[in-house]
Amino acid sequence: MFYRENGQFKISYSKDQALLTISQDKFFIFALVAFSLLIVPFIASDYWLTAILIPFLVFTLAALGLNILTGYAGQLSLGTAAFMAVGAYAAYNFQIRVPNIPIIFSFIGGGLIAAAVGVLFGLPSLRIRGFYLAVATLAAQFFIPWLLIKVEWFSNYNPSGVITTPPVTFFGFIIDTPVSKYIFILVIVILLTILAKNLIRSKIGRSWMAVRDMDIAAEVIGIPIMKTKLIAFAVSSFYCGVAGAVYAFLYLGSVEPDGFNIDLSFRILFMIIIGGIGSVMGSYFGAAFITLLPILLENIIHFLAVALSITISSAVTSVLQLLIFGALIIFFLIVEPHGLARLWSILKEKLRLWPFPY
Amino acid sequence: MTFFLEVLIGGLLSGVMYSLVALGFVLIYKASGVFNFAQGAMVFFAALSFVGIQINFGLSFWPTLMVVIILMIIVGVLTEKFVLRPLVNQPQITLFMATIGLTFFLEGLAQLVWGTDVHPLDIGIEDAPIEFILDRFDMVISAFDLFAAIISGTLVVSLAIFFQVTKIGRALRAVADDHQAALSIGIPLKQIWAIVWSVAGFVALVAGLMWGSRNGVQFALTFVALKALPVLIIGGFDSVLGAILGGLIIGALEKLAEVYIGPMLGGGIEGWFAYVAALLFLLIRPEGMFGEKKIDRI
Amino acid sequence: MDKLLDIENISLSFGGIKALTDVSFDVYKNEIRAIIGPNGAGKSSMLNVINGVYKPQKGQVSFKGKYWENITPFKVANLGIARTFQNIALFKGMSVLDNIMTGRSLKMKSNLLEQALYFGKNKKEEILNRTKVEEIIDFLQIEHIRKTLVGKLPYGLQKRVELARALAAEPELLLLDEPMAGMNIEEKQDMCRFILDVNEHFKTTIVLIEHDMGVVMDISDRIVVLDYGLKIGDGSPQDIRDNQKVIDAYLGVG
Amino acid sequence: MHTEIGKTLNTFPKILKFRSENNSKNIAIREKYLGIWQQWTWNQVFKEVTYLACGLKEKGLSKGMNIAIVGENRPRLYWTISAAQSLGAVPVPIYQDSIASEMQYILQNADIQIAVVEDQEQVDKFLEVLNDDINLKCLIYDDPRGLENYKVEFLHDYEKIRQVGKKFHEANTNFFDNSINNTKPEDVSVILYTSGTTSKPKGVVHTHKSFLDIAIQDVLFDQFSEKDSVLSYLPMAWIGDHLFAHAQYLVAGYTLNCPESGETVINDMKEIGPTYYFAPPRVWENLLTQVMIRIEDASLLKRSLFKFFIKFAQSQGSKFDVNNKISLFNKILYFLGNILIYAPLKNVLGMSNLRIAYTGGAAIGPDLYKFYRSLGINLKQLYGQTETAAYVCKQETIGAEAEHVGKPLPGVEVKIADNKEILIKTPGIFKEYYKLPDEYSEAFDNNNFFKTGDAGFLDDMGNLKIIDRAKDVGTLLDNTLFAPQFLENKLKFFPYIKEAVCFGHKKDFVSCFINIDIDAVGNWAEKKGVGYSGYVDLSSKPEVAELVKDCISEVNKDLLKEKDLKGSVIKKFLVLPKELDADDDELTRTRKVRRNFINEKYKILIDALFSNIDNCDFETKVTFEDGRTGSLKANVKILDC
Repeated sequence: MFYRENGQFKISYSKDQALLTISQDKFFIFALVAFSLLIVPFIASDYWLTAILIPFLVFTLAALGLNILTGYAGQLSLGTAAFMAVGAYAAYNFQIRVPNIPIIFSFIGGGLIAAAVGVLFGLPSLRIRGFYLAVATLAAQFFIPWLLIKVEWFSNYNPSGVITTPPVTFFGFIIDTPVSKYIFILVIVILLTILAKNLIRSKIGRSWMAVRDMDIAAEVIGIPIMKTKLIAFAVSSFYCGVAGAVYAFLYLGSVEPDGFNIDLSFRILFMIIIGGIGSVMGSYFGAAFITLLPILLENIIHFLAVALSITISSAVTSVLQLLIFGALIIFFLIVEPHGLARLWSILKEKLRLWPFPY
Repeated sequence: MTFFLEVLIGGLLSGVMYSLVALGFVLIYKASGVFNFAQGAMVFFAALSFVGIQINFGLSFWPTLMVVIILMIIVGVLTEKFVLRPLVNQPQITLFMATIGLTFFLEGLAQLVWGTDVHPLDIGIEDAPIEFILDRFDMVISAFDLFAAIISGTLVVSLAIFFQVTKIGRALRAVADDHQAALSIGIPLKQIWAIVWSVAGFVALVAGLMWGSRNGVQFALTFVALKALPVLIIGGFDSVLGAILGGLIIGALEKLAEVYIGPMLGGGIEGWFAYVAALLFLLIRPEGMFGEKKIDRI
Repeated sequence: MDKLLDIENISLSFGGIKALTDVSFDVYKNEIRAIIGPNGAGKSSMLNVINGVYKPQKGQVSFKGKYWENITPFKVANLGIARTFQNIALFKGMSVLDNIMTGRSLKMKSNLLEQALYFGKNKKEEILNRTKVEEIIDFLQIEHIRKTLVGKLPYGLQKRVELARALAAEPELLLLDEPMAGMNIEEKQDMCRFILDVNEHFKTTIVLIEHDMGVVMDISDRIVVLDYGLKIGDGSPQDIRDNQKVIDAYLGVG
Repeated sequence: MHTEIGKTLNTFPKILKFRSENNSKNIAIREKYLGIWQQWTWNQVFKEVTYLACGLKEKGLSKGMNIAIVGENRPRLYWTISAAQSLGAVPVPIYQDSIASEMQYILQNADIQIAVVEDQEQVDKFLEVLNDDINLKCLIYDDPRGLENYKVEFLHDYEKIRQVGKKFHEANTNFFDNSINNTKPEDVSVILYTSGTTSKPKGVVHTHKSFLDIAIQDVLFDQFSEKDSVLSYLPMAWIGDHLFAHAQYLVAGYTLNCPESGETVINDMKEIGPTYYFAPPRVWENLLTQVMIRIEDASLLKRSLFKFFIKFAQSQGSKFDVNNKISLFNKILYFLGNILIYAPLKNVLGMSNLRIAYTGGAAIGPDLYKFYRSLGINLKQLYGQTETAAYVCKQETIGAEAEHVGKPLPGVEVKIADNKEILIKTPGIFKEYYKLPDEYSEAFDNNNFFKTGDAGFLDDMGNLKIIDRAKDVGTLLDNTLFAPQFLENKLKFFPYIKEAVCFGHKKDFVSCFINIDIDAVGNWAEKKGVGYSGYVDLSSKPEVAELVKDCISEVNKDLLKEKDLKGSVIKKFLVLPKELDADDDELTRTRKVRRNFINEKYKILIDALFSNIDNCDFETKVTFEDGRTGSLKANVKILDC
């Protein structure tokens, strides 16, 4: 309905292959970015920033990572949280052991270490597929947190493996207020999103999808399956690693290995299922959904409790959450296997063709 | 030496219980090609329901058992109807994720109905060393472990026989080989699935009782299933025998490692050791112990 | 006439079942070579041996005079051999354009960082290869579906896209596994024209498997006939027509 | 428009040169090729034309010779026109879908020695029709695909010719400029073959002057400029395309856009979003039919929104009409409609940027016309024919109506003969019919006015109104005026009716043949749950007959309003089991009905219409897409309305 595509013709491939090809889309996205960078910091309360927006962004990053591996390269992973942990602890060690290293380098370092570990646990994928691989990634999920506790060097000799991150400074600015944290993370997320988009529209992205859709055919036309899979693990783990670092440094401030447990992995998996497997946009949707749902639920339950003047224990609330999450996952897989992102793109198509159905 | 044997036997015995859980996975995988991640949740669900009913309705052992069996059958049927059937012809990975959803659902449901507290479960055998073995060989073999092993063993064997001789069993194996073919020769796929899920539910119940009465019925039970996954890797997703032997191997290795390697690494290795062992195993035999090598037809 | 490909006494079996027994034949440069035979004659297996998906228990394959050792499909692709599949093996989740672009993978060399930044070398590469792909799209006349998901396309067009993907690799040898299976007459005619054009325009050597005898006789220079994994005939379409063994084999099939 | 055009710049090559010097950087032409819009500046175009011209000269093309051009709208073919004209040679564009015999006739008649064609298909057609009377020396193709192994010595790749030309040009740089300077206004600039409704094609010969004068007139009329852009998709051999894709194009200096292929025109139009669009009524009609079909499949909400706002827009009349007073409320409603329907609709049709749109070549259904104008598309009618370089009359933006075709252009005289035939004197008048002096002289009355063969009259505003072909205008036995085309156009506006042929001259009532539109009716049938196997079957369905009947009674209602036509209401009709087709000579290439031919071919059916029988067996021969012919048997119902 709002699309006016006449005259938007492409006279070069670089324009035709641009990230956003329709000027209305460009406008929308830029407006959105501008809004979240320039307006949100002023209107959002600290509660919103710290309890909703910041975790949303962090999880978006993690979901993006998992989506690259599972959504694009088709390799199911249940060890996301473990790779986040690696990122967090690696970044922490860079910060405390490398004298006045810029935070960004610590994050990147964290990402790279995570990538390395990711490749290590990705190695089985060279021999095994599907469920076997999924189980293999569980090994990471159980092994890594244990290692982080056992080897106290990682947590700078904290017996329970807890790390408390040093204050973050960026070119002299101390990033400690919710707003500054929010903006800092937002920028990171935007940049990494663009990089992800670029990878996906390049050779490697096509190779990932090729391996996902039909690996034999892919190999036959000259795509090295092993390499492609490992790169997927590396890139995915890098994103998860950075997410973990941000999670530790800018969201929680102090984390323990057991915080990166299998439940966290599952939550991130749910994000991409609900948001949309194989869609960058979907990572955002999923993260938003899973971050907001519990809050929503609590409010509803609280409301009910008040309304019916009964007391509902927090235990029940969390149990209800489990139940509803589970139901939602099944519901989405049945009704819209491609998640919210698909709904979004359908809506977009409808607007483009309006008033016609096709 | 006796100590080593003691550990080994202990391991093997608890291994049988791994086999029991793994068996649940294998049954469903063979029949419907689904990696039922919810098996653990079913164990938990069954055990919690069991104690829940006992406590809340004061029923004695056998009636409760009956009720819960029926309950598990219902769960199986409903799962087939509302989860598997709508997702038929979807990629396996989708079904797998659906079972993860199911996991959360069952865990949530069970705790919503029966509460979240830990309950002891007593099936009348106390976890004490068997005297005469202690006297004869001076080895500590838990009577409970032995009992559990026997129960599990008999169950496993009877199931194996059940699937070898009965009509359903044969149908099941046909289904496992080729869904389309099975359909074409008039095997009612849906019923088969429902049955298999029910049986898996029953297996889960037994496993639940065993583990529950050992560690108490609590949320941690769900992790028992996770423990069983390495068993599957070694045994292969589609081999009953594999599940059994795999369970024994994992059980034994785990106990041995716990005793001999654990101290070196500062303990707590049982959480991951099975997995790493399985991984290493995989690198040598990707198709598992009994899984046959697949040739990609193109 | 110089040999491009030489198949020497290939024997292949899966767990006791013999798929190919001591099969030998050669392929000349720039010819269209057909492999025919009843179902289960081992045609596809032969193709899978040629591009390294199956490893024969006995026998050797030499390409451009070089013998193959522990070959893999990837290596084969590197040697300049592309193929299509009997039951279409396109990447369902990708657009026609991207599918064909994957065919250019071996030609693209930029590293991960360059790709992540989509800048400099990578961008140049993307554009250069897009041009090549567009030429093939134009050649096979599929402009109008450029940006559609292959999953949404009718069967005939999917086959054409798969051919395009194979061509994108600029192969010296092109293996076509039943390119016309399940097509109606017009589609078959088109496909024939395309195959001939490819052979003529890109000077590509083509080895193809096909059921439709008529088609095979029309377009191929030489034909190999397999039956139960054995070679029972080899020669020009005319020879094959007159070959008693072949006639029997086909009558046997009915 | 530059003042020198028409004065010192008095031939098209000279104007092209002028463009290359004064608008060198502007985009002259675009073509969607290899997935993107390749574009050429005036400067580059001039170079291309230079090389091509020199190449053609090397191949023996010289002043006065004719060169055939066959193919879809491709830049290189347009360049061929300019190249030929620069050498003083005469481009002869030929319909790319003409059947072998037509093609052969033209090649002979215009004694073609050199031809530039698009691709293998055209080359094959040429090689097929060659005979001793055709002395083709050089055949050049644009697209080499599939032609590598042709062993024909006079066959050349465009690229080679271009190279040859390039060399030649670098050797003698002045040659081309000189030959451009040598072109004179009175030189022949083009020969366009009219697909005569009755006879074999006639070659209409135009000079630079005749075309240029007209082109200048209407560039001034509509203020076309460098800023405009058009999509060229109509046959190059059609006067309309030659005028707006060559004459006007050079005079105004706007940008020409060539679509990627036949299948993609709609989409390419959407991408380009032209500011100026020319289409014969049938194209507008097809567009509307498509719109209606697609909207029928839309959700109830959308459908009702669409219906409501379209109805509303039409009730409000045209926004271009100054003395059309619209209440504030309606203005707001229209604004809303624009957001919800009009603008999106135009976007989908590729008409968002449309500044001026024309229709011509045939009368347009009033409602059809009204539909587009009410969307805010400035659709106007024009009137003219090949012999008069297309334009005689053009509508002003203000006060345009379906019923008339506007006032004569400056410098054009229009008279109405006693038999209602329209007579014209115009600077754009053609030079001659190629090699047909007699026909030429017959085409003029004794005061040297051109006899258009159309019947019509000037209303009191001085607007020309067309009724019909003069010779077709007849009278019923009771002497009431009978204008078949007038009725047919009214019928054809219904999406369900593709073609209609009315009979009634010297009869006591009017009756007609109907051709249903397979898309529209098919879609309707599916909705109604009427099963059918194909065109023939569908045509014979009683439900369809009912549908058609309703349309006809609608038309009859309108007729009763017209004072001098109320006598000619349609009494009987039949639905033809066969689609009227140019390949069977029933229609012209521009889809005009060949009456005499039909009168003979369908005699039985016509007689049946005027007798009392209610059905009639009928057999005819049909030509299929691939040129094979077969025969078609059917029993046709005669129905009353």
